[in-house]
Amino acid sequence: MKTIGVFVCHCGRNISSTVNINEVVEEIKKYPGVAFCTDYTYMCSDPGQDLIKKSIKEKKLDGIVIAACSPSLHELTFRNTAEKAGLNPYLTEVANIREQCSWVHSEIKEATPKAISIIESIIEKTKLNESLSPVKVKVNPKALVIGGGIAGIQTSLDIANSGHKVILIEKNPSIGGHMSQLSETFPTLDCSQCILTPKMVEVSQHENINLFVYSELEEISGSVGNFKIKIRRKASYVDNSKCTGCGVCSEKCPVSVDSKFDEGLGKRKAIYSPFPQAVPNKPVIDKEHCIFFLKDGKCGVCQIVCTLNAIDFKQKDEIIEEEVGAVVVATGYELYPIENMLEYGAGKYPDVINGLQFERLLSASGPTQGEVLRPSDNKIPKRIAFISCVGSRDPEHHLPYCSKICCMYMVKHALLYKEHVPDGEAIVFSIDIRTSGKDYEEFLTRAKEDGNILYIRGKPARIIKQGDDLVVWCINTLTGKQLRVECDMVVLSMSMVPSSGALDLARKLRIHTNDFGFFTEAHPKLRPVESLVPGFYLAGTAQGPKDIPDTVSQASGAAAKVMTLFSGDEISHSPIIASVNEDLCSGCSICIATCPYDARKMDERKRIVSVNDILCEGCGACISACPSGASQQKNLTDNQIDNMIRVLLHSNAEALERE
Amino acid sequence: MKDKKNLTTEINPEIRDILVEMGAEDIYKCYQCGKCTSACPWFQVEIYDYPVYKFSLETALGAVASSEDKKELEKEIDLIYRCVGCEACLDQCPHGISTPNILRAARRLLVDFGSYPEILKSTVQKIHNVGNPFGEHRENRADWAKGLNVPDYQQGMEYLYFPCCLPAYETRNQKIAQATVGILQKCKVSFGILGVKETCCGEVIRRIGAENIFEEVTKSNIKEFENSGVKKVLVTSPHCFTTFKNEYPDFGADFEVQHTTQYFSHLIDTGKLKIDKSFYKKVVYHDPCTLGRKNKIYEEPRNILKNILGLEFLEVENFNRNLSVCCGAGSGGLWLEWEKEERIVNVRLKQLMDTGADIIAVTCPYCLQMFEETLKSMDADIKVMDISEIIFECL
Amino acid sequence: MTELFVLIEHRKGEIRDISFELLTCAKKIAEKENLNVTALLLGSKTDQIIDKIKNYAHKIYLFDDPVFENFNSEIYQKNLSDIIKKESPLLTLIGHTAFGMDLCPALATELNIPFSTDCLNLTFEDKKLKVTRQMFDGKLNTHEILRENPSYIITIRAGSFPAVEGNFNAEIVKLSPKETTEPEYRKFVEYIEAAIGDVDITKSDVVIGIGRGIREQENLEMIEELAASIGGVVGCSRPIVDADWLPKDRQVGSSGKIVKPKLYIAIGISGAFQHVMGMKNSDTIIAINKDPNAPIFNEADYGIVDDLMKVVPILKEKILEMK
Amino acid sequence: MDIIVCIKRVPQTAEAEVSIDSTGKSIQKDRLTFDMNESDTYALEEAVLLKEKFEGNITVLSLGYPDTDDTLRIALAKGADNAIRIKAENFENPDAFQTAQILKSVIKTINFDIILTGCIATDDAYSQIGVTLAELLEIPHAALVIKVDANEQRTHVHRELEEGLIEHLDIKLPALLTILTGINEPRYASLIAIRRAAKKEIQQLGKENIELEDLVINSVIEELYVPPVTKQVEILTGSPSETATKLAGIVKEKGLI
Repeated sequence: MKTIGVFVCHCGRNISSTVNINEVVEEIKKYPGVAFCTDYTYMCSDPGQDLIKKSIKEKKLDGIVIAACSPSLHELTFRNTAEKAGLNPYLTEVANIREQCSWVHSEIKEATPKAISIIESIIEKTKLNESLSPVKVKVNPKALVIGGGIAGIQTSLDIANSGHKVILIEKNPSIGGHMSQLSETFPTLDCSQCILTPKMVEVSQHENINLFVYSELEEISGSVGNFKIKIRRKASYVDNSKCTGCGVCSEKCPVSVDSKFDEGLGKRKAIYSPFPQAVPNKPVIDKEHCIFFLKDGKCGVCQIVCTLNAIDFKQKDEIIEEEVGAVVVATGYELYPIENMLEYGAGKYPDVINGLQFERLLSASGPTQGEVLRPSDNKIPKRIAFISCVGSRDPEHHLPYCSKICCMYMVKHALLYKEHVPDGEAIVFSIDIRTSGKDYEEFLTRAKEDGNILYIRGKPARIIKQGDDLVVWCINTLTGKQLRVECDMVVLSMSMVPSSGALDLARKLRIHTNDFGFFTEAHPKLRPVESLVPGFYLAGTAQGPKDIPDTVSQASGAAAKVMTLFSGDEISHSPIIASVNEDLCSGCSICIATCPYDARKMDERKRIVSVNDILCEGCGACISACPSGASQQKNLTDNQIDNMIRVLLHSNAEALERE
Repeated sequence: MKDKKNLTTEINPEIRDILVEMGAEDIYKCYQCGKCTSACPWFQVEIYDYPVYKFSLETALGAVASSEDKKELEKEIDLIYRCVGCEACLDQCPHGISTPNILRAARRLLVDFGSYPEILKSTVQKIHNVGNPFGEHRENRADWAKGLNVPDYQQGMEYLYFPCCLPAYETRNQKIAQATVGILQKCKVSFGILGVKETCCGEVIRRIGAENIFEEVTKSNIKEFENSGVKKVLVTSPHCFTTFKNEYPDFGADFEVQHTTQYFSHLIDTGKLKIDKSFYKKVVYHDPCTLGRKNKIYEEPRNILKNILGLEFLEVENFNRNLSVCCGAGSGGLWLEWEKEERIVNVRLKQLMDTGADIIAVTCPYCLQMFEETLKSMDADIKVMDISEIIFECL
Repeated sequence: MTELFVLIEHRKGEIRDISFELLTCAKKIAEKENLNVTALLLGSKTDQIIDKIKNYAHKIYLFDDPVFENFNSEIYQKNLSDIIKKESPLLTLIGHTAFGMDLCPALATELNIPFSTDCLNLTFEDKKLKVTRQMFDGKLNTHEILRENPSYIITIRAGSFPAVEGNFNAEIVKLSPKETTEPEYRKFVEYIEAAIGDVDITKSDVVIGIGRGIREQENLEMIEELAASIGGVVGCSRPIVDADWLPKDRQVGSSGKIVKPKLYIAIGISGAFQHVMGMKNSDTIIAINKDPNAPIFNEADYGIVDDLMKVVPILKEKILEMK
Repeated sequence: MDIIVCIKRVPQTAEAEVSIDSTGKSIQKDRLTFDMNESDTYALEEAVLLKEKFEGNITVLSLGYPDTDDTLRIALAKGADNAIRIKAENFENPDAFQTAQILKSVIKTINFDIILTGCIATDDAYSQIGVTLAELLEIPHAALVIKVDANEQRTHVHRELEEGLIEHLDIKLPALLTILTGINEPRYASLIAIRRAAKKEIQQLGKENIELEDLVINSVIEELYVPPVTKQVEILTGSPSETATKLAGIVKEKGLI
């Protein structure tokens, strides 16, 4: 029998406004096994922690319950406190009387008995807790970075520069991501390629970085510190060890298809390197369009023209197995499909384009060599309408969130357009303009004042093609006047969505995404670059819409987190994991199939199952699957749970009687 | 003493609260983007400014229809009653705000205080009193079916055919009801009509804002249906359709409702309705708001038309399906009338005529009535037909 | 012998038709109840009027004074109450006109005589006066019994008793008026004629409604001529207004004017319900339309299924002939 | 200028089918809507216009059953300041004359410069109460008024006579005018006014609150019946000349030429 102390936190008025603390303390004092009970305004504060430490020592407590907020917030704090007072941290439990009690009730007479019940049930749990010590795991100081956009590049470089090995995988033939498609970047208007390519080159040449382009993560197992991964390197049908990237193959290739890099505005060949500065600058064959593959061996021009014999039509996808200690997800974004906007012509009007397409039109390396020409007839558009919040901030039909970058890139677009076409007219339709970044508001002011860019407040409802013109139907919500703006071209600021495949990846990694497929961070404010699952880190727009500065900051942040992990030889792992009672185990092996972490193994000799303490995440799946009750979660045994439920039911019955 | 008008009278939480109670709760979602206004059919009436986007803000301020200036107030009430309830705004609104509902909240208060257009007042009264908006006699309600051997509905029949008011009384519209029963008889469908026991579905009463009378009419209709043992109702009017389907259940109705185009399309697909004759005409289909946008029935009418031999099917470019434009008859619009330059129906007719069609196919008696009436004062070589009539011609 | 009083109504020296109708009504009752008909004439320079009513009454009480030239209910009331009080006629009949409505309730109230207004018919049953009236917008008729009293006052609706000339040759009794000064609290100022040119289709007894069926704007002239021949005004349905052939204030219908003339002639109007709502309460409706299925025939009392271009000119001629 | 407006809540029968109830003396009301009597709405609007000009108070007064409160509230929303309902449930089917006597008993306790009533109630169609009331109160009156041009002491009024003729009178106040439809354009109630009106108290006067003289009844309804009317179109046939002649004959017969 333990000597248990209970500490009730007021959490300012968070708890005490709906829970009668005095009543709780008095009631708990009477509870069997409780040797001591007291309360304090902020238990997590230093004086609060001192109170706990002092009481443990003075009252010789061998189990404590802190009735406070959710354990996800301060369990660690209090376990450390207990440890400092010489109590095994796993004999410390938190009873959540805030999120699950005071916040959800408005009546004291309801919240108070509920708080008491919660505490009593946790006391019961504590009574049967054992002293545990953390599992120590060795860390493999090598990182996997998924995605070779600016986020992945930055993370890889930061980790690599700290002396650790990095595997960077990118599904496209080149790294660089969307940033490589941009012409200039806001608010400084410096050339995107110019600032990006040095970093791309650095990646390709870094001795600590192992770059796999045209590759995807096939499989992953293990846990923080020790992951096993399989990478699928897609067949490019080009032997990179022979190819010099001379480009003759692409030149001679007879097949021309829409270039994804040019967002469909330009063409590329079936054997292609996406853009001149591509890293690595080796072409790949697009099997979908290559005549050789489509027509059973006919064509093969590339093979003929390649003097280095680098074309290898027999190449197969390659699976590469690696081991890493940490994973950074930097899979980036895509634009919401224009086809979803029925009212704006649903992608049927060639002169209604999205922001990335306009970037390509502005870019010197783009399909028009930097001349702004409208796609339908290559005329110079004399008036362009830029429409903001297309798909964004539209919870009813599209996406509820703000895509964050559109306001700013519209400023940039309008300015650059005016620079390219000085007599052109740029009209921006927006509702709110969000310039919450350094120098952003100044940039907007400059655009409006010096750029003569017209801002109209209102969200257009229709774009109608009338002859050569596109007519934007809108209302100026400031004047109330109806507008039918005839333009030559319309640029839609389509919202940012996670890149396709992010959800599949999330499933593979077993990490969470929000409703829209953006990866979920461990804490929205305090742990923005970690996922909820240890060992996985997030960088860039895979986590949510953000601009380049924010992306780079987050990428470096993720790298720093990885480096922190790698800074010691081993890490500790929670001991709250499954164990097997060897006497009860019948060796049915159901748990082996159930375990999502591969943490269970059959001991062929004993014909019973054992748990790999390092791999076990303590999810509990095996425990509910076990037919004989042999599997138990440490410090959360069936007995404990049973007792907790009994207490809750019993005291609730009492509470009912009291009313 | 008369209250001095000052800035704070612009904000009247009390009015806002009562409007919210009456169904304007959407107002708080509005971020004043104005998309509703340019989606509104009135936007296409070029000389007329219709400030849809202002309604939610003014409702939130409690400033809607609260001017104490007689002329100003008349203007505002005019605005409130211009809304045809087509929900084009709702269809586009990023936050799913139903401006028709906001306006209906105001309408409900105004109706309680008799402060709405006289013509609508009399329309409501007539429906209440004689069961139809025209003040026609109840006993003449089934006159359209004279000589057509249409039985009264009896328990055990599969369908109740419910033509509603325009097809029951209005000479041109009666042809829809007659064509419909012709098709049903040809397909040997078991059906009957309520005849003189039939009463307006009440849709327009509710849209006008006379909620109490709507409830009264609805409850009495439901009772009538229950007493007759009706399980499945076939309707000609999308307005009956939406009311029976989406609103009557709130009052305890328990019957299934189908629009004739749904049923005819099904009969065609299952081979039970064979369209023998050809129809060598160019036909453009007008999506009625209430069938299309409100109930997402876009394909069935098209399916029927595309199954008619020789018929050249046309769409109104840019303005079909959910982007269709109202005929102007909804929410009381059939009874109200605006200056000739300020009519939605003219805009829509022009779009339909610009397709070069010989025939405008409709599936709503309101649309038919609006188009027919307006075409009278146009020199246009185009005809309006309900899809039922087209089918019937081809049998 | 007990008397039946009839108040003669005249305006600008002209006797009004209602007076003959009242006298005809009085004669009917007089014959049945064996009473005398006495016309009450308050006026000035009344010879012409006397001539016209002489045959309708047994007796004429004449109050001759310039003050009676124009109707002033106050002075009328003072003099009438005096004579009614004195003679206590079984019944005093007054027209249910702007004149009678202004006078009767006050007069009867002053005398504490039971009265009824806007009656279509009246009979005596067991000495009780029973009147026929209309209620609820003319939808229902009512029989009402008046409180039993030696004397009653009733106003009669115009048109209820088509005038039938009698052969009484009335005795004229000149009475001296009791009151001849116009009271300071109610003074007659003037008559105002409605401005000419302003056609108010709601005020006319005859409205000719035209629709799209007249085809050409030029045909409007023919319709105007017909209207002139019959003393009516031209109204129309919406398409005519839309075509700018007639101004908006001529539009008959739910969104235009609601008219209830004695005669409505719908020419070339098919009868959309919007239009019908504006005219269906007219006393007599005539429709001319070449489409026998036009809904307007459902509303009409008389119909001609023919080309209006053929019928209208002849109709105009025939009406002018009959006038 | 203090104004009293007498109003009546009546069934809206103009466009309705009206049927007689089982007593034979009244109508079935369940399918009818009720509203302020049409000409009363014009009287009320005229009062509000006068108030806008001269300031003062408008009291609306009605003899009616409890649902009349709804109608009085509409009057408050449209500009009246006070509303009084005389409880009809305290009286046994008063006729027009009794109604005038009851109104008089209440009005004599109120200060007023002018009383406005509608010129006719669309239900019983007597056109009696206004003029009777004026006589009982011994004040001047004018019936069928289509224009009011008042100053503090007197008012010029136009009465509408037949055939477009107008009678111009000059009347001393206090006076009673019965108002004709069309004299003005009755206003809509604004939502602010509606909210304000919703909070106002409607004074309820029962028999016990009124100093009444003996009520004299003038008439009782013996029965209601549906007037015999038949409407069946008679299609005139023949050549245009024949049909036109027949038609002209009918017009003549109806006394229209």
